[in-house]
Amino acid sequence: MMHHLPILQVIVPLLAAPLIALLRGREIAWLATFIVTGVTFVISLLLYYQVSESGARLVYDLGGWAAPLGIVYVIDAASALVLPIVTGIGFVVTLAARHLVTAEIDQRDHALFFTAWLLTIAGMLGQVTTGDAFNIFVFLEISSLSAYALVAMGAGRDRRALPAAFNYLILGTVGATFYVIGLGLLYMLTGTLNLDDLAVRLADIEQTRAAYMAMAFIALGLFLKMALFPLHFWLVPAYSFAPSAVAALMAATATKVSVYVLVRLMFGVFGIGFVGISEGLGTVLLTLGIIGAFVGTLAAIIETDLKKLFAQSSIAQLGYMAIGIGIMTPAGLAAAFIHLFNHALMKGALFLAIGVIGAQTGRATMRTIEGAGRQIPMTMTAILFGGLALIGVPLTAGFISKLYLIRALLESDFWVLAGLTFVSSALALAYVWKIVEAAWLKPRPEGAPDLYETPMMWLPAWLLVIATIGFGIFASPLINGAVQAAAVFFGGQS
Amino acid sequence: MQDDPVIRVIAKVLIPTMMLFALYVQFHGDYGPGGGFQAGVIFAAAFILNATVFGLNRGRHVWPARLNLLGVALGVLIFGGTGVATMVLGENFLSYNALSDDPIAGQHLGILLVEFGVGLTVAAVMVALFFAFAGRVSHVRLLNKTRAHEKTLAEKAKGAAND
Amino acid sequence: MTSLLAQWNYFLVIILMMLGFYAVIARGNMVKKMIGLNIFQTSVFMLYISMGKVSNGTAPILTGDSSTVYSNPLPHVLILTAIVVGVATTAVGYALIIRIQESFNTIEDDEIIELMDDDEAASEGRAS
Amino acid sequence: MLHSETLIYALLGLPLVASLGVLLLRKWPNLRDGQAVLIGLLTAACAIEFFARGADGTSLTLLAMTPSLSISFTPEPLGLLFALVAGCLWPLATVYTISYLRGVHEDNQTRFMFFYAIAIHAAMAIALSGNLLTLFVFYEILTFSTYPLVTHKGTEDARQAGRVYLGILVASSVVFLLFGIIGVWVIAGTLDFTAGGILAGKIDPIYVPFLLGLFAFGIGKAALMPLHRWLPAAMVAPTPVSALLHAVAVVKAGVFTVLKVAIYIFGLDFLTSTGASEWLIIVASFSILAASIVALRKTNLKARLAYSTVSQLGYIVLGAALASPLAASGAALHIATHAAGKITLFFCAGAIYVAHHLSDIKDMDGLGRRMPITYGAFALAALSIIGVPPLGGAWSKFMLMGGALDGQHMLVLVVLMVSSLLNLVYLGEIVLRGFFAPAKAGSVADGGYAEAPWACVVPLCITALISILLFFSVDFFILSFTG
Amino acid sequence: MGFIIDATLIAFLALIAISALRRKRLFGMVMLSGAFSLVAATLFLVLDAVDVAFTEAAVGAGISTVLALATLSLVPAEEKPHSIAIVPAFLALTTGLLLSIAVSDLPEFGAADAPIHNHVAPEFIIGSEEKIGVPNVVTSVLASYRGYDTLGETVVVFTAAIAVLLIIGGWTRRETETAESTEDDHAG
Repeated sequence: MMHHLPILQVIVPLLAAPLIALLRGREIAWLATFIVTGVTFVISLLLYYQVSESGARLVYDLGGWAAPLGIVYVIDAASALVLPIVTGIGFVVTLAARHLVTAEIDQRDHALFFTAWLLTIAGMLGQVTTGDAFNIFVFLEISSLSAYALVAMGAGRDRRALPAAFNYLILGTVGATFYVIGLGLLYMLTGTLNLDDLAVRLADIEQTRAAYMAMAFIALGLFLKMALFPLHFWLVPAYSFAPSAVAALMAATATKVSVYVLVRLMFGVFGIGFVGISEGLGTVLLTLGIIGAFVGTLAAIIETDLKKLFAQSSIAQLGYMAIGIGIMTPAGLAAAFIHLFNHALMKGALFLAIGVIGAQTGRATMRTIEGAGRQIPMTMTAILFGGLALIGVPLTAGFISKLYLIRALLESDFWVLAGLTFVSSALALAYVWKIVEAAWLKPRPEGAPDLYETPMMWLPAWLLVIATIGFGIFASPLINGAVQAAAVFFGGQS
Repeated sequence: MQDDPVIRVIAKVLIPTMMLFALYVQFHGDYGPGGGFQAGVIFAAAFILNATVFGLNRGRHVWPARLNLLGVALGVLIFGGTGVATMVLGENFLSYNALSDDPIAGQHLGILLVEFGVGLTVAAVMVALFFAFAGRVSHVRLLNKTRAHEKTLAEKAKGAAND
Repeated sequence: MTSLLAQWNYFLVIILMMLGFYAVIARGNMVKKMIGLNIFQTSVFMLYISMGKVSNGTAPILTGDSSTVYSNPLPHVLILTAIVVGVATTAVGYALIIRIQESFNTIEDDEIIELMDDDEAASEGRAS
Repeated sequence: MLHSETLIYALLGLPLVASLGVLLLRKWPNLRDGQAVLIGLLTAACAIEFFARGADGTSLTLLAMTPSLSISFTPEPLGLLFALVAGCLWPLATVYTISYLRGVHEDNQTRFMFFYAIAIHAAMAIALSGNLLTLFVFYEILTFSTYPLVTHKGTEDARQAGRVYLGILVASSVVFLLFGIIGVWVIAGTLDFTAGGILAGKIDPIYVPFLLGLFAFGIGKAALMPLHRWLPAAMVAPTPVSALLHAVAVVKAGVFTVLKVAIYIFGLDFLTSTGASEWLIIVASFSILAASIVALRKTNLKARLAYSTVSQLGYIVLGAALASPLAASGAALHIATHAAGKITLFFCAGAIYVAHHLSDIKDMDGLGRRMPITYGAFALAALSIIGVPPLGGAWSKFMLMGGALDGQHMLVLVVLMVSSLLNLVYLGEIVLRGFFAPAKAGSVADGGYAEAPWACVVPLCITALISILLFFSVDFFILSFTG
Repeated sequence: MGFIIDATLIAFLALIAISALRRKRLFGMVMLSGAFSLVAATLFLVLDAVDVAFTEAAVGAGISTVLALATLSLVPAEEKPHSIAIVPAFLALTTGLLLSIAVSDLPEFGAADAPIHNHVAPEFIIGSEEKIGVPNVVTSVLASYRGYDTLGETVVVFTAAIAVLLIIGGWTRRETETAESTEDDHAG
C-alpha cells in the first residue's frame, strides 16, 4: 500500500468527488468531504515522512509504463513539502466549511459544491505530484474549472461574483493556453513531455531562440496563474466575491501551487544553467516581485473591505516569493519555499477568520469590525496573529520567511533590494494596525448587529494560527525541508 | 418545430441510427478513428435531437435528471475503478496488464472499460449541459411571459381602479 | 526565406492565434470573447497537429505494412484532451454569461465594470 | 544557595506571578495590591542578590527555533545593573502607584496593575536577554503592554497620544531595528551578545555606520531626536506610568539596548577603530542640547521632565557612541543614577498633583513651603540630574566627560557643560519658585503644610536617598567594558 | 500539393475568423465560429489527425455551437460597437511576434528527422502493435500509455458538468424563488 501512496494522494479526492456528487443530504456531503480531506492529509504526511526519511525520490509509473513513454508521478523533497500544505489547508478549511458553507450556500447545492471543492483540491495535488508536463495542464484545468464555479457561488450574496468568475475564467484559460503553447515548442524541440527527460534532452540541444520562447510562454502562463504583478488583476475580485470558505482555500493554496509549478518547470526542466533562466527570468522576477510587493501593500493599506485587503496583501506576498525565486540561488529558492509554506498558513487563518464575520454580516469591512474585538475575541485575535505574521514579527512563521528572504538577498549582494523588501513588508504594519484600531480601539457603533462566535467557528482559524506560531518557534524542520526542496533543483540534476 | 410531421418522422428514423453509429464509434475505436469521447458526443446528440424535436419535458422523461447525474459520476468511477482494480490486483494504477493473464488481452479489456467510462461520462455530461442550458432558456422565457402577463393584469387593475 | 517557406504552416497558424487572442483580451462582448477564446485555442491545436505531421505520412492507424510512415500520434492524443478541456471551459463560460445577463442585464465588459463600481459605491453607502 | 538559573527564572517569573495575582484577586483590591508589593520586594531582593553575585556565564534557553535563533537569557553585568534598577524601583513605584491611583480615583485599577507588572516582566527579560532576537521580542512586548497604560484615561487625547506612542515605537522597531537584527544575523551568523562584539572582521567598515544607524533609529525607545515625539506624548498617562516606565523601564530599555548593541554586537574597539559612530556623537549631542532648550520653554511640569529625559537619554547614547570603555561605563552608570533621580522627580510631580491637582509650573510658586519634603526630595534629585556632588549623577557625568577626553572630543565636553547649565536653569527654576517665590494670593500654594499621602511621600524620599547613596557606593556600580 | 491544400484551408480559416470577429450580430458570429471549427477539422484531417478531426467537428461545430445558441437566446442579439483597443492589439501582435521568432527556429514542417518523430513516438507505434495489440495508435496512447491524462480529461468533463449545474442550476430548481425575491427587491 505504501508503494501506491503517490497515486492515492490524488485519486482519493479525485474519485471521491463523483461519489459525493451522488449524495443528497448536505450534512453527509460535508462529512464525507471532511473525511476525504483528512485522508489526503494523512497520505501527504506519510509521503513527506517517506521522502525525508529515505532522502530518495519516489517514482510511480502510471499504467505501468515507465517514463518517458507513460506518465509518472514523482515525489521528491520539493513536492513532498508542498503536498502537506495543500492537503493540510484543505483539511482545516473543510472543517470550517461546515458553518461557512451552511451560511453562504443554498443547501440544495451542497453536494455539488463539495464535489467541486474536492476536484479543486485534487487538481492542485495532481499538479504537484506529476512528473509530466502535459499532465500538469490537465490537472491545472481540473482545479481551475472547479475554482471558477466555486468563485461564482459567491453570487448568492453579491452578483459581482459572476463577472469576477468570468474574468478569472478568461484569464485562467489564457494562462493555461500560453502554458500549452510553450509546452508545444518545448515538445517540438525535444520530443518528450516527461519533466526529467525534458531536462536531459534540453541540456543536449543548444540554447535556441525557440527554447527561450518556450520558457517565456510557460513562465508567462504561470505568472498569470500565480497572479504575479502586473498579471494579478483577476485575483482581487475573484477572492473577494467568492464565498468565504472558497476564498480561504484558494488564497491559501491556489497561487502557491502555481508558484511551485513555475519552480518545477523553470529550475527542474530548463535548469539554472539555461541563460534565459539565470539572466532573463531572474531579473524579471526580482523587478516584478518588488513592484508587486509595494503595489499590493499600498493597495491593501487604503482598502476597507477585509477580503479585498488581504487579497491585495496576497499580491505583495507573491511578490516576495517571486523575489526569492528570482535570486536564483539555493538560499533564495529555499526562502521562497519557506514563505510559500508560511503564507499559506497565515492567509488561510486570516480568510477563515474573516469568513466568521462575513458569514454573519455579508461582508467584513472596517466598519463591520468596529468594536468587534470584545464581541468575537477569538476570531479577532486570530486576525491579529495572522496580521503579525504577515508583518514578520518574531515568534511567528512570517519572521522566519522574512529572515531567510533577506538573508538570501544580502548573500547575493542585493543590498538595496533587501532594504526595499524589508520596508515593504514592514508597511504591512499599517493595514494590520488599521484592523486592530477598528476592532479594539473603537466602540461598537450604535445599532450595529451583534456578532457572535462559537468554538466550531474560530477553531479552524486557530488551528492555522497555532501552526503559524508553531512553525515560527520550532522552525528547524520547515527550514530543513525547504533547503532540501531547493536542493532538488540545484544539486540533484544537471 | 415539435408539430412538424416531417421532422418528427425524420427524427424517429435518425435517432436510432445515431445511437447505433455511436455504439459503432465506441467499440470500433481500437481499429479506426473514434473512441469513447466521440461516441459519447454522438450518443448525446441523439438525445438532444430527441429533446429538441419532441420537447424538453419528454426528453427529460426519457433521461431523468437523477439518472443523468448518476451517469456523469458513474463514467468517472468506471474509469477510476479500472485503475483501482489493477491496483488491487497488485499492479500500478491503470496497468491493464493485471486484468488478465495475457498482457494483450488485459490491455484490450482495460481500454474497453475506460473507453466505456469516457463514453458514459461524456454522453451524460453533454446531455446534462444541454438540459441545463435549454432548461434555463425555457424557464427564463416562461418567467418573462408570466411577468409580462402580471404586468398587464396589474395595468388592467389599475385602469379599472381609475375608472 | 527558405526557413520562412519551410515553416509556412506555423506562421499562418500564428496569425489565427493573434486574431483570437486579441478578441479575448480586448474589452467587449462576452460571447465574442468566448468565440475569440475558441479561435485562439483551436489555432494552438493546429500548431500541435502541424508539428505531428510527417511528410508523406499517413494517419497513425497501423496498416501492417512495415514500410508505412505514420504521423506522430502523441500530438493527436494531447490535442484530443485539449479539445475536451476547451469545450468544458466553453460550457462553464457560457453558463456564467447567462447568469451575468440575468444579474446585470448586459454582457458588455465596460458596462458591467460601471455597474460593479455602482454596487461598490452602494454597499459603501449602506455601510457608512 | 540559589542557582543563577533559579534567579533568572525568579526575575522573569515573579512579575508574571504578580500580574496573574492581580487578575485573580481583582475582587479584593487590598489583597491584589498587597501581593504586588510583596512580590515586588521579592523581585528586588533577587535582583540585588543577582547583581551582588555577578554573572557567572549561566545561560538559559527557553526556545530554540533554529541553531542560531533562540529565545535565551544570559545575564551579564550591564544587564544585571538594569535588572537591579528596574527590580528595586518596582516595589517603590508600586506602593506609590497604589496610593496615587486611589488618591485620584482612577478607573480600571486592575487592568492598570496587570499591565504594569507585565511591563516589568518585559523589562526584566530585556535586561537578561542573551541575544538580539530575545531582546527584540520583549522590546515589542514592552511596547504593547505599556500602550494600555499610556491610554489609561481613555480620552480622545489619550488615544491620540497612544497612537503616536505605538506608531513611532513599533514602526521604528519593525522597520529599522528588525532589519538591523536580520542584517547582523546574516553577517555574523549569530545574534548572541558576546564580549568584544560579533561583527569585527565580518563586515566591510563602510557599512558599519549604516548598520549602526539602523539600530540608533530603530530603537525608538532611546528617544533620540527626531524619534523622541512619543515620550512627551506619553505624558498624558497617569504619573506612576511616567515615573516607572518613562523614567525607568521603557526609556532605559531603549538606551540599554543601544549600549548593549554597541558593546556586545559591534564591540567598542571595532567602533572606535572604524570611526563608525562619529556621526552618532553629533546626533546625540544635538539631541541633548535641543531637548534641553525645549524643556526650558515647557511650563507643564511633566512635559518639562519628559524633555529633560530626552536630553538625559542623549547622554547614554552619547556614551555608547563615544565607544571608549570609560564613556561606556559612565553611560551604564547613568542608567542607574538618572533612573533614581528622574523617578524621584516624577514621584514629586505626581505627589503635587495628588495633593493639589497642579500640573503647571506657573501655579506652583511658593508650593515648596506647603510641601517641604516633596520639594526637598525634588531638589536633591534635580541636583543629581544636574551632576552636582555629592549625588549620584555627578559620577556618571564625570565619567562621560572623561570618555570624551579620551577620544579627544572637545566639543562633546562643551556640550556636556552647556547641557548641565541648562539643566540647572530648567530644574532649578522649579525648586527656587517652590521655596522662594511668593505664593499668589488665593492659589492652592497659599496655605499651611499639606503633603501628599504618606504612601506617595515615602517612596520619593527613598528614591532621593538612593541618589545620595549612589554617590558614596558608586564603586559597586561601575562596570568595566575593556576589550 | 500539401502546401496548396493547407495554405488554402488556413487562409480560409483566417477569412472566417476575421469575418466572425467583425460581425456585430452575435448569431452570425456563432455560426461562423462553427464553420471555423468545421474547416479546422478538415485541416486536421489533411494533417493525418483523423481522431482529432472527428472530435473537433463534433465538439467545435456541434456542442459549442449548441451551447452558444442556447446562450444567444437569452442575451442581446448585437454587440455594442467598439473601436480597436490599442493595448490588447499590441499585446496580441507581440505574442505573435514572439511566437514567430520561436517558430523560425523549429524543425521544418513535416520533417521526418525532427526530434519529436524520433524520440518516444516510434516506441508508441511499435508498442501499440506488440504490447497492446490495437491498430489505432491514437487509441492505445490515449487509453493506455497516457491513460491517466484521459482520466484527467474525463474528470475535466465531469467538472464542467458540476460547474454548470452549480452555476445555472440545471433544471428549474430555485429560479422561481430567486425571481420572486428579485421582484421583491425591485418593489421594495
